Amino acid sequence: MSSSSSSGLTFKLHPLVIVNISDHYTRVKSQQAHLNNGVASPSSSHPPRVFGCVIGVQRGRTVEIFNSFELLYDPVTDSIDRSFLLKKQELYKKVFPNFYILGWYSTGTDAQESDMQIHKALMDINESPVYVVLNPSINHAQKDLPVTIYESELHVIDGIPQLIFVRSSYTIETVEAERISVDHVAHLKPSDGGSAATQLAAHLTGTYSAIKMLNSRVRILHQYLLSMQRGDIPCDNSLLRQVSSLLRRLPAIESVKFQDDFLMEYNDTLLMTYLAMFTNCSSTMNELVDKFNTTYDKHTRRGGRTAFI
Amino acid sequence: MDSVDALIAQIQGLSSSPEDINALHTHLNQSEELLLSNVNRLANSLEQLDPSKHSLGYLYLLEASTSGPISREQSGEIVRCIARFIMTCEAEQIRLAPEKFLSVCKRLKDQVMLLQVPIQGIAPLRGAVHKLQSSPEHLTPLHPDFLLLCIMAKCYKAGRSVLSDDIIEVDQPKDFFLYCYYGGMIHVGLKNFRKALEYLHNVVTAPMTSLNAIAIEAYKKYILVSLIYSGQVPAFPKYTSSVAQRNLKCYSQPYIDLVSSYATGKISELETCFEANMEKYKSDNNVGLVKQVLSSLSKRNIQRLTQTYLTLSLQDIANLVQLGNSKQAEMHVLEMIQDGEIFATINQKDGMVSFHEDPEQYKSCEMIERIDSSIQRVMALTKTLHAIDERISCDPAYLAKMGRERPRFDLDDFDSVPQKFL
Amino acid sequence: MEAEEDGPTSMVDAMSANGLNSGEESRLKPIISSEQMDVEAYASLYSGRTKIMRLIFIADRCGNQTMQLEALRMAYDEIKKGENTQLCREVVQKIGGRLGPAYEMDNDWANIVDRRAELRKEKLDNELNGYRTNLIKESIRMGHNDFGDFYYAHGALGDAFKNYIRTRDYCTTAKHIIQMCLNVILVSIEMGQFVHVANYVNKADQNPDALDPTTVAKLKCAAGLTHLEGKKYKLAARKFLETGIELGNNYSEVIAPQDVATYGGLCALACFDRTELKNKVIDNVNFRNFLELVPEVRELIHDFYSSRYASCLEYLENLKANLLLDIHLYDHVETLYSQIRHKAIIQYTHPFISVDLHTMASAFKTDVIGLEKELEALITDNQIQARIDSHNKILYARHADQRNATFQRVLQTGVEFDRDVRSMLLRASLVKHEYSLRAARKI
Amino acid sequence: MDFSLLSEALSSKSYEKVSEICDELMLQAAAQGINFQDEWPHAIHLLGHLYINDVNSARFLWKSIPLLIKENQPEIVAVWKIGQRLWTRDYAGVHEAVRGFNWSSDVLNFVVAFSEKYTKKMFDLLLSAYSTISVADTALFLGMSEEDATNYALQYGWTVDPASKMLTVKKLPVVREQKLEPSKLQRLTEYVFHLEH
Repeated sequence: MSSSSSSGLTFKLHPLVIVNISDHYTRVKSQQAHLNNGVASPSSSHPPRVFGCVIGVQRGRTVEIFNSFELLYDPVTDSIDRSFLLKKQELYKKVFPNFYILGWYSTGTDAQESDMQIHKALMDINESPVYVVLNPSINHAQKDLPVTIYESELHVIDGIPQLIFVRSSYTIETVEAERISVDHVAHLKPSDGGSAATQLAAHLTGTYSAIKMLNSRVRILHQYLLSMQRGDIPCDNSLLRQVSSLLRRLPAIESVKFQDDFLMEYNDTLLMTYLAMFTNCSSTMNELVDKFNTTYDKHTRRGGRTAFI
Repeated sequence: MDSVDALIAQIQGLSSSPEDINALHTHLNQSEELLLSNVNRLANSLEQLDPSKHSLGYLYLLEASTSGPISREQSGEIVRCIARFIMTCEAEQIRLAPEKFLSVCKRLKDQVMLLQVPIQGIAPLRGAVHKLQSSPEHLTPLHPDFLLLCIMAKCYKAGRSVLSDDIIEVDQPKDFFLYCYYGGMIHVGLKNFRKALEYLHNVVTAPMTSLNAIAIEAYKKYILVSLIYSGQVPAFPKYTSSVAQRNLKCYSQPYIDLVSSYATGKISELETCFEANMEKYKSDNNVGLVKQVLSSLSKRNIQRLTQTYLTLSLQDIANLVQLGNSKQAEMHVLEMIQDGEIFATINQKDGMVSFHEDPEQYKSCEMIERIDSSIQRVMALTKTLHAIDERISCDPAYLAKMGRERPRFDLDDFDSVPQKFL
Repeated sequence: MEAEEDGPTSMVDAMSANGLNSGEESRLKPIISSEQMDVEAYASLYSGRTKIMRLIFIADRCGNQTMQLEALRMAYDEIKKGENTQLCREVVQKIGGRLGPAYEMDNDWANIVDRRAELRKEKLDNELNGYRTNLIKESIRMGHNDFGDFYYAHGALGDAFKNYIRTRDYCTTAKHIIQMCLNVILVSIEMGQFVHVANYVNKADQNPDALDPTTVAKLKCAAGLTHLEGKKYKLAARKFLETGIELGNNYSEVIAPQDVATYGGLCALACFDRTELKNKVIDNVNFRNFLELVPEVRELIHDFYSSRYASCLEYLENLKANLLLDIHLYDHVETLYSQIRHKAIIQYTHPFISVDLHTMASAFKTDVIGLEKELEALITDNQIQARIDSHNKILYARHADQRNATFQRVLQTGVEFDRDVRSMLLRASLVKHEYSLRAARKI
Repeated sequence: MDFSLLSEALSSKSYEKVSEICDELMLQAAAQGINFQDEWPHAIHLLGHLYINDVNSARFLWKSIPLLIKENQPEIVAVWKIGQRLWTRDYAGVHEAVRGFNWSSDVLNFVVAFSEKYTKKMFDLLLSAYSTISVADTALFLGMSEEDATNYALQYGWTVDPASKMLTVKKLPVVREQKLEPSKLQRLTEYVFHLEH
C-alpha cells in the first residue's frame, strides 16, 4: 500500500500548511477537552481527526502546496460537507485566483482504508488529488517531519484494478515573509511572556548551575584535603601543589579592593535598573494620559488637545 | 416604653453582625426626626451605649445631640465626648454614615477653635482621618481641618503623620486646595522646602476655571519657597490652567519684584526691594519667609563661588558676597559646611577657604539603600498607574469616546487592549 | 587713482608675506596703524554717496578738530561734484565757517543745480508718461530706473527706493532683475533697511545664470553686511569669507575690499573654532588676497591662531580707534572684541591642567585681579571648565567625573519624575471630578 | 497623665526618644481635655527637641507655652536660652547658657548629656570644617578653657603651634564598614525580572 509513487511529480510543501494543520488539530483537540470538561468520555480518549483542503499551483511536473483551509467532516456518514467545500473554494478563488485545490489533508499515523472514499469524492474537483497526512503523536526519536504526502495510483491487485495510496517524496519550500513569520510563531511559547525573559532565565540558570558546580567541586577538594590531614589518604605533594595553585585563582572576595569594585558595580547596575524602571513607568503613564485625555477631554478640543499633564 | 429608649434598645441589639448593622442604619435614618425632637435627653441616653460597640447608633445620637447651639459651659464636655468617641469608634460602622461622622468631626474642630485649644483636636482628628479614609491615597474633607489644627497649635510635626501618605484621589477640589496649602505651610514650618514646594506647586498648577484666593496665597508662598530652595522661580508648566497663568502674576507683584532683584545676586538690591514692599509682605504674613529668602542669597552666592574657586580668602568672600567682614564670612561658610550645603575647609592661619567637590563616591551601602528605596517607589507607582489604567480602560466614558473616534472596528484595536489582564 | 593708493600697501604686504621669518619679523616691527587715521587714504577707497556719508560719520565721531575739519572738507568737495544740495547745506552747517570762505554755502551752485534738477525731473516725468501710454515695457523700466537714479543722486532715498522697486514689474530679462536688485540693495544699505537687503540678495541669487563673478561678490558683501547688522557674526563671517577677489574696487559705492578683510577676519575670530579658523580663513587662498590689503588683520589672525595672544590683542587695540569710525562696524566693535578676548582666554586655558595666573595675565596684558574676574565670569558661564586657586593664583582644569554626574542627574530626575507623576495623578483626579460634576449637571 | 514611658526613657538615658514620647503624650493628654499645661515637663520636652538637634520644634513648643508658666518656671526660660543660641548659631553661647543656670536634679543629667553630645558635635564640626584654627576659637567652640581645649585636641592627634597659637587639624580617614547582604543580590534579580516581564 505504501510503495513509492511513480508519477514523477515533484512536491513542494510550504511550512504554512504544516502550521495550519497543526493549529487546526490543536484547536479541535483542546476544544474537545474543554467541551467534555473533565468528564471522561470515550471520544476524548482518542485524538480527533481533522480534515481540510490543500491549495496551490501545479506547473508542469512540479506541484507546489502553498496554503490550506479547513473542511467540515460528518463522522456519521464518513464524508465531508460538500456544499461547505464548494463555498470555501469559491471564497479562496477570490483571494488567491492562481491557486487550485490540489488535494486534502488529515491527521493520523498513516493513510487509512476509509480515506480512499474521501479521496475519490474529491476526484471531480481535481482528477488526481494529493493527500497530506500529519501525524500528531509526538515522537522525539524521529527527526523527520511527521508529514507524509500520498498520491493515488491505479494498481491491479489480485486481478482487480484498485486505487491505492502511494508515498511521494517532497521538499519544504518557503518564501522570505513566510519564513520570518513562521520562525516567529515557532519561537512563541504559551508558558512565558516573551523570549527575552526566557533568555534571562536561561542565562541565570546557567550561571547558577556553574556556581553550584564550582561549589561542589571545591567542597570535594575540601573533603579530600581534610581526609589527607587526618591521614586517611596518603599525602600527595604534587596534588597539593595543584590544589594550591587552583585556590589562588579563586576570587579573593574578602579584599578591600574587591569590596570597593563590587560596590561600585552594584551601584552602577542598580542605577541602570532604576533608570529602566522609571522609563518603564513613564511609558505606562503616557498610555494612561492618552486614555485619560480621550475620556475627559474638555469642550471637544478647541485649539488642539487640552492636555492636562 | 418610650421611643428613644426603644431606639437605644435596638441599637444595643443590632450592633454585632453586618446584616444587623445595615438594618439598624436604615432604621436610624428613619428615626432622625425622633432624635431631633428629643435633643435634650440624648446626652443621658448616650451613657447607655458603648462607643466602641454601638458606634453607628452612638454616632447618630451624638450628631443629633450636638446639632443645636452649644453653650460655652457645655462645650468642654462635648469636645471630650466627641474626642472619646472618635478614638474608640469602629471604623467599619461609622463609614456607613460618613456625612454624620464628618459633621461630628467638624463640630469638634469648630469647638476647639472656639475654645482656643486647637491642640485638643489634633489626636482625635488624626484618628478620624485614618478611620474615615478607605485607603491612604484618599483625601477626606477632614485632612485640611486636621492640618489647620496642627498649624494653629504649632504642632507641625504632628501634621507629618498625615502628610506622609501620597494622596492621589480627591473628592472635593476645595479640600484639595486647602490640603495642599496647609501641607505646604507645615513643610515650610519644618523647613522641608522641597516638600513644601511640591504641595504649593500642586495648588498653583491645579486645574481651575476661576481664580481663587487659596491659589493666590499659595503662589506667593510658592515664589518665596522657590527662591529659598533653588534661587529661581520656574515658569508655569504648560499644564497650568490658563486662568492661573494669566492672572496669578498680577496679584503678586511685590513677589515678582523680589524674584528679579534676587536674580541680580546683589544683597543690597534685594534689601531695597524688601524695604519697599515690607507692608505688603507683612499683611500677607510672609515676612518670616521673605527674611529667609534674604539670607538664602548670601548662601547661594557662596555656593556659586565654590563652582569657580578652589581657594579663596575669607576677605574676598566677604567682599564678593557683600558680608561685613571676614569673620562673618567665616561664620557663613562654617554654617554651610555644618548643613552640608558646601564642602570646604577653613584655614584660619592664612585666612583662606578651600572648596572641595562633593565627596560622595556613589559606591556605598547607603547609596544602595537609597536607590533601592527609589526603585521600590517607582515600582509601586507603576503598579498604581497600571491599576488606574485598567480602571479607565473599562470606564464606559472612555469606551464610548473610543467608539465615537473610531466608528469602524478595525483589527488594530486588538493591539490597544492591555495585555496584562491575566 | 584708487589703484595707485592700493599699490604701496600691497607691496609692503608682499614683502612681509614672502619673507622667510615673516611671523617673527612682523611681531617685532612696530604696528603702524596706531597712528591717526589717514582720512584721505580711507576716503579714496569709496565713491558716491557712501564716501560722503562715511566722511560725515568720521567727522561726527572722531572728537578731533583737525580730523573733523579734514573729513568735512573732503565731504564738501565730494558733494560739490554731485547734485545733493540738501546734504551740502548740512555739511556747511557742520563746518560752520571754520574752513574759510571757500567752504561756505555756494548758493549760486545750489540754485543752478536745483533748477537743473527741476527741469530734469519734468523731462523724466514726461518721458515716463509717454512710455506708459505706449505700453513699452522696456522703456517704462528705463524710465523708472532713471527716476531712481535721479532721486538717489539728490538724496531722496525713499523715492529712489520706490522707483527702483517699480522697475521690477517691467523686468524682462534676468539681467534686468539683477540690476534692479543691485539698485534696491544699494539704496537699502544707505537707508539702513537691511531686511530689504536680505530679500533682494535672495532674489538676485535666484537667477544664477545672469550672475557674473563680480556681482556674486557684491551680493556676498551685501549679505555679509546684513548678517553683521543683525549681530549674526558667524553667518557674516561666512559671507565675507566667500566673497570673491573679483570684487576689487567695483563696489566702492558700498564697500572696499579692505573692509571685507576686516569684517570677515574679526567676525571669524569671534565665532570660529580653531579648525574652522584654519580651514576657512588661514588656508583660504581667495580670502588671503583680501587679507593682504590689511596686513594688521592678517597678522592678528595668525597671532591668534599661533596663540600669540599678547601680540594679537595689541594689534586689536591699535585698530580699535579706526574701527570705531567705521560706519558699519562701530556698533559691533565692543562685542566682537570681547568675544575674541574670551575665545583667546578659553583657548589659552584649554590645553593645560594648571595655569599660572601671573603668566597668563601678562600674556593678556592685564593684572591678576582683572584676569580672575574675567575667568570667574567665563567659569560661571560654563565656558571654561576650571577652578581658580585664588590663594596660589593658579587655575586648575576641572575634569568632570562623568559617573558622578550621571548619578546626580539620574537621582535628581528620579525625584522629579516621582513628584511629577503624583501631581499628574492628582490633577487627573480633579479633572475627573469636575467632569463628573458637569455631567451630573447636564442630566 | 501617664509619664511612665518618659521616666523610663530618662532613667535609661535614651534621651533621643524623649521628644517623640513627649509630643505624643501631649497630644493624647490634650485630646482627653486635661489641663496639662501646669504640670507639663516643658523643660524636659524642650531639651528633648534640642537633644536631637530639632531646634525648629523647640521653637514652636516655646511659642506655645503659656506666658504665665514661662514666668513661673525660670528653668524653662533657661532651657530655651540654649535653644536660642543654637538657633542663632552662637556656638560659644550655647556653652555659656548651659553653664549659666543652676539646673534642678531632674533636668541636670539631661543637660549634661546634651552638653556632652554638643561638645562632641562641635569637635566633629571643627574637624570637618577647618584645616587650621586658633586655640582661642577652639576653646570657644568647645566651651573649655584654652588649655583644656588644646589638650582635648591634642588627644586626637592635632598639633599646636605655640608661637601663633594655631592648631593644625588632623583629619581622620573616614572608614565605614560596608557590608552587602546577599539578599540584595536577590532583590536585584527580582528587579531585572520585573523589568523583563
